[in-house]
Amino acid sequence: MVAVETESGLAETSRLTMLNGESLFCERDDRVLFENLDFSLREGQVLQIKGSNGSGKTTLLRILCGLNDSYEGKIFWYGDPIEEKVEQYYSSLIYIGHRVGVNKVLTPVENLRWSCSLQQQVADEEIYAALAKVGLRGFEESQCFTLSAGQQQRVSLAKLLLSHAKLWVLDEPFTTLDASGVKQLEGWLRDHADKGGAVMVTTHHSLSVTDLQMLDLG
Amino acid sequence: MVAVETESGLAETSRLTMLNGESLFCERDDRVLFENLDFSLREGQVLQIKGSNGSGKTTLLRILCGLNDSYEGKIFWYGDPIEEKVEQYYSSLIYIGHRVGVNKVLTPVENLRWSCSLQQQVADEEIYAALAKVGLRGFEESQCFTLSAGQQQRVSLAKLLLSHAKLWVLDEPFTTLDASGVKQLEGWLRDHADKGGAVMVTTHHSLSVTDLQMLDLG
Amino acid sequence: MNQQATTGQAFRATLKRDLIIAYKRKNDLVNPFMFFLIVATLFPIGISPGPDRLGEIAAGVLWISALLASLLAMDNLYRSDYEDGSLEQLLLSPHPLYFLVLAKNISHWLVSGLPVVLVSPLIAYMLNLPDAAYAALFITLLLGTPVLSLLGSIGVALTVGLGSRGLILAVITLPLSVPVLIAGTLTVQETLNGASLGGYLAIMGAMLLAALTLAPLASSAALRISVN
Amino acid sequence: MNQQATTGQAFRATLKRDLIIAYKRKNDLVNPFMFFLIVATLFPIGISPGPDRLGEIAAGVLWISALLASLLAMDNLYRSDYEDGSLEQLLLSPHPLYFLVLAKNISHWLVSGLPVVLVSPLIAYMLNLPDAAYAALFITLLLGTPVLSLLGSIGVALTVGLGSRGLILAVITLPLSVPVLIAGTLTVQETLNGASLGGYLAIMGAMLLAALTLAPLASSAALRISVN
Amino acid sequence: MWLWFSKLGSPKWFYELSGRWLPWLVIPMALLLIVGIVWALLFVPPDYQQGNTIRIMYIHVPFASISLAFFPLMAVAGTITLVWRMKLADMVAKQAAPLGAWFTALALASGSIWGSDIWGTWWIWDGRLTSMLLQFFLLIGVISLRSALEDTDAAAKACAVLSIVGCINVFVIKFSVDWWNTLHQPAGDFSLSDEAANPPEVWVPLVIMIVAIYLFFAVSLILSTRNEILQRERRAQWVQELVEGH
Amino acid sequence: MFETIQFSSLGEFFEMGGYAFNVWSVYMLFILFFFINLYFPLLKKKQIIREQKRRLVVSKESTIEISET
Ligand code: HEM
Ligand SMILES: Nc1ncnc2c1ncn2[C@@H]1O[C@H](COP(=O)(O)OP(=O)(O)OP(=O)(O)O)[C@@H](O)[C@H]1O
Ligand SMILES: Nc1ncnc2c1ncn2[C@@H]1O[C@H](COP(=O)(O)OP(=O)(O)OP(=O)(O)O)[C@@H](O)[C@H]1O
Ligand SMILES: [Mg+2]
Ligand SMILES: [Mg+2]
Repeated sequence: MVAVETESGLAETSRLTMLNGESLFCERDDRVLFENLDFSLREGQVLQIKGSNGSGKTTLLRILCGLNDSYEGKIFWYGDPIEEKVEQYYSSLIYIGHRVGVNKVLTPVENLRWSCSLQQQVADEEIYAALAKVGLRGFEESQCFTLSAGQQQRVSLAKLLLSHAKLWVLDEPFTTLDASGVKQLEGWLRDHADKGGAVMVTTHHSLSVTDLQMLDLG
Repeated sequence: MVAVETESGLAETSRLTMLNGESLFCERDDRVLFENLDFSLREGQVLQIKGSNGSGKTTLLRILCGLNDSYEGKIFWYGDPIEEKVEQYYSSLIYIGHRVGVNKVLTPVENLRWSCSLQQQVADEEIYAALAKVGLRGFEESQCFTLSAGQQQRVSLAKLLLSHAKLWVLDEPFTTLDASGVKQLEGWLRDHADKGGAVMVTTHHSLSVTDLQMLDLG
Repeated sequence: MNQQATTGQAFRATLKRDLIIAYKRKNDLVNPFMFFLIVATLFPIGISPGPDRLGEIAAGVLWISALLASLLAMDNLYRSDYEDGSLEQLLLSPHPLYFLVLAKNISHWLVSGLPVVLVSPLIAYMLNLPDAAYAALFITLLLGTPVLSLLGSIGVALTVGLGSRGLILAVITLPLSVPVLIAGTLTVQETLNGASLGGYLAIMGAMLLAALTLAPLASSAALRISVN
Repeated sequence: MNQQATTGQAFRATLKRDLIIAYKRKNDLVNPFMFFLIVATLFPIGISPGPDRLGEIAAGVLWISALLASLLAMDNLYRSDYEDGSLEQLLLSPHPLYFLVLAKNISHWLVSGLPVVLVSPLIAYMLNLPDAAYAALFITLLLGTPVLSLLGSIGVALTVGLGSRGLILAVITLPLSVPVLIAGTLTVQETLNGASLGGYLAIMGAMLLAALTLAPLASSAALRISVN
Repeated sequence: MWLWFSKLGSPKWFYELSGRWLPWLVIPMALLLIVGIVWALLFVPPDYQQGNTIRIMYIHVPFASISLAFFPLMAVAGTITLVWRMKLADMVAKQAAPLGAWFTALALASGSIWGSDIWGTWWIWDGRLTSMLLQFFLLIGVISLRSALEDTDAAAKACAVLSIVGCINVFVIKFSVDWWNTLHQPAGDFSLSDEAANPPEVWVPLVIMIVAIYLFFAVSLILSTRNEILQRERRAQWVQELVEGH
Repeated sequence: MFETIQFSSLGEFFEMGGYAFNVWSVYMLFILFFFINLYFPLLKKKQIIREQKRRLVVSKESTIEISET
């Protein structure tokens, strides 16, 4: 049920393993979603999680982020169990889920100002620049409920550009994006990995990045 | 800004025009989303609405379904203004939007039983058969909040198989589906059109159907 | 099979669906009268009067508690339907919205209003309500709570798209409900003073009839606006 | 720039964000005390006592109204954050959740509790509260409403994932709030009977301190459970 | 008829017409107000029971009676909004709600200041007073609904529905509350036609004040509606020309 | 009908037979409300026009920019 393939010809052993899971097991309502699942994610890698609807992709990501604790098995952050490194782990992590974390009443700028401030200090100019990059120039001061589904998604993606987090965990980030948005985001994933970050992403797209690993949940 | 291309070599004039809009105009917050938009949809056609994020695809679909009345222009159902044919129009229409209309507490069967009953009588066996077709066999009696995002989407898509509505209006129906789901849905669209129905769909996918028309909102 | 559904069938299907949802949530069934019970209990605690005093204010306390319970229960009349998109499906039905909204209102009252009415004698006893007032209280609540539900439905329909509904709903609905409160408490009081129930009940019946015919229309219009 | 934010900064950012949201919604500011006003009005209407009688129950009525206003206002403390996913972001912050939750509670009380306290003397007048009780009422409300908010926060955190929150929240929170209600009304009553405020206020102050230190911990734990 | 209707519905037409009307409202308003106030304060004889507090009546009664006109006004405007989708009607309705709240507040304030002497308390739970207070709450409800709904169009229609429902209800409230408890001056007690009880030197200035304050109501409603027009029609050609002309 | 002035002196007029506070506060409230209600709409009109002018200038500038490029 579980298959791990690597597409990059040569694994660069000089890079550290950032996150790895050992013999993960999860069941919901008597249905085993995955068992004996091992994976490891090195710096510079993109791990794409595949699987049909209901195979447990979202569940896996939420487990890794500590948002779901109904699992068995072990997860390590640079070799240490994550429970022991929570603070450090959370300062290096960005998670964008199905619900993107954009308050409808606030403007994109206000949203980013807050959600970034939970991790690091960000100047307003940086926020404006990031919004321009995700194609929201002119919408900086509109309240988010006036934005379309894709535009709201873009607000949350701007966080990727602002943050210095090393690990991105993205749950179907491409869904509402148009063609140009998809291309842009793919570029960011590639750049982030090339700069030594790591990405876990669920998507049905096929990604073009340097060091791609697949994890298939069936 | 608006371009209408038809991909089918020869327009079959024997088929009636089902829905057409004339000089539609819509603005939101001082931004004109579309103006002077004309389109027509014949029986047997699939009309794919394209456009970047925020270009007004969702808005257009909601206008056509009468869920949004902040527009100017005229919409005709088989040649008559829709205001005069509301009842007939609504008995021939299925709309599946961003929010798919699946109650989280009910089971898929109960959901479909209700939402179909608003238009027509449906027997339980048909519902079970439809759910099996969309890949939810075994989930018929699970409450919908235990289903994954894609599975919930599939519940709403089962309605397409159950209904005898002639016009399907679908807003990004592919987003949360996996590869096999995408293929299946595409097949249903094709079949529906071939049987004389019509489809309006927003998606960034490229569809393979017999008579495809494009409407580009820019 | 597979022929058009009649409006009656759509009405029944909607009624049934809402009852099933309430049954599955369980809480929807239990909470309104738990809330009613708790609020009614707060008064003796907060006011701590002697038993006679308590009996004098009992009818008012019961009615106010019922009003608040009805108000709080309103919140989930259209909310989840709005959030998951079912409301759009309801609006796109070929049947007159009036009947579908009425079905939702009826099922809502059955689930949240009726239990409150049924449990009211118990609380009336706890609050020392004079014996002569029991019948009047029960009947006025039976006639009055549906009116409260129907009025509340308008308020919810108007505010269903808003982020922070609870309070604005209250601010809109409570003043609208005051006539029902007055009619209810006054009827109880006047029966205690020896008047016959008949005339007062006629007024409450008229209120109920008017609400039944007009309120769902307003709710339907409001729902269309909110979904827009 | 671009260095790690301190916990203090995250605290301030969260406080500011919630205040901005309240300010933008406007209604969040006005509605709690409008609700308070309206509910307080319902009592004289429902109970229709003479002026003296009214004065006797006034303190209780004010406290119960404040309790209900606080309860209804609670609803939007974590709700919209849960629905749009901001809550997950909050939980994924490297800072102690205690402080972030505290920030949210403080901003919520500033917006919904404080206005109620400030407007209470006006309503106290309309309800014929005896002159001697004004100070006690005001101070007990000032100390008591934050406790109500902090307790309510636990209830909301526990129920934020549920479909029909309003009522279950009430059923959980109201019993928890009873001690505050008792302390508050008793203080007012005893001052009327000539007792000095000091001792009672010490009790209420202790309640506030305990709530400030413990309630956000419980809320944090509850939030983690709800998001799961 | 239809032509006239659609013309009246045009904000531009209303803006221009009201611009021309305004002086003809403002001048009589000012004259009547001065005459009325001077008369009320200086010439009206003190009441044999209430003494000089009777002078409060010349403010209280006009404000109280105009307050009652707001809900019917908003309901009519709301109906026009819903049925004919006339923007102008909604602009009037939008401005009427806060103005109504102010008028109601002033009626309440003047009444309770009057009552502080007559009844010995600032507030009693009497039918008239309570129904006025509830009308005030309803107006606040309309205002907060308007501000809660962000979309102008949706807000217009939602407030229209609420105003219509509220209008019916204001009558029901008034009826039920009067039935419930009445201490306030009944309408009959101060009948304007009853000359024996109320000599002309008492009611003539009252009529003058009522007319003056009605004019004042019209003027301030027109002024704020004109602002609303400018704001909502800001992208129309004529507004831009008007702005550049300033 | 037009009787004489009811007060013999200015002081008496201000005293209002002991009801100075009641009568004058009501009239003051009225006058205050009256002027506020005329003044604010006029002020607002000025604001709107100023704001509009600014917008017009900005939009003109931006159209010029576009036509230049
Ligand atoms: C807060 C307190 C009060 C409120 C809210 C209030 C409200 C009202 C209302 C709604 C009206 C009806 C106007 C109309 O029908 O055209 C009215 C009229 C009147 N009020 Fe008051 N009132 C208050 C206090 C008083 C007091 C203390 C007095 C004097 C004793 C008073 C004397 C009158 C009189 C004489 C009228 C005219 C009656 C008529 O001709 O219909 N009011 N008031
Ligand atoms: N309630 C609203 N008020 C004001 N403007 C709105 C509102 N809803 C949407 N808009 C605006 O309308 C435009 C079109 O939105 P719409 O949802 O139709 O886009 P879309 O083409 O479906 O985009 P997407 O691909 O992201 O779903 C957006 O620019 C948005 O800013
Ligand atoms: N709250 C829950 N209770 C019980 N079972 C659940 C719950 N949430 C999800 N599940 C089950 O867990 C399984 C995996 O769900 P998950 O959301 O992880 O799927 P997914 O791989 O992300 O699918 P999709 O591609 O549709 O998003 C599903 O079969 C679902 O039925
Ligand atoms: Mg998923
Ligand atoms: Mg869209």
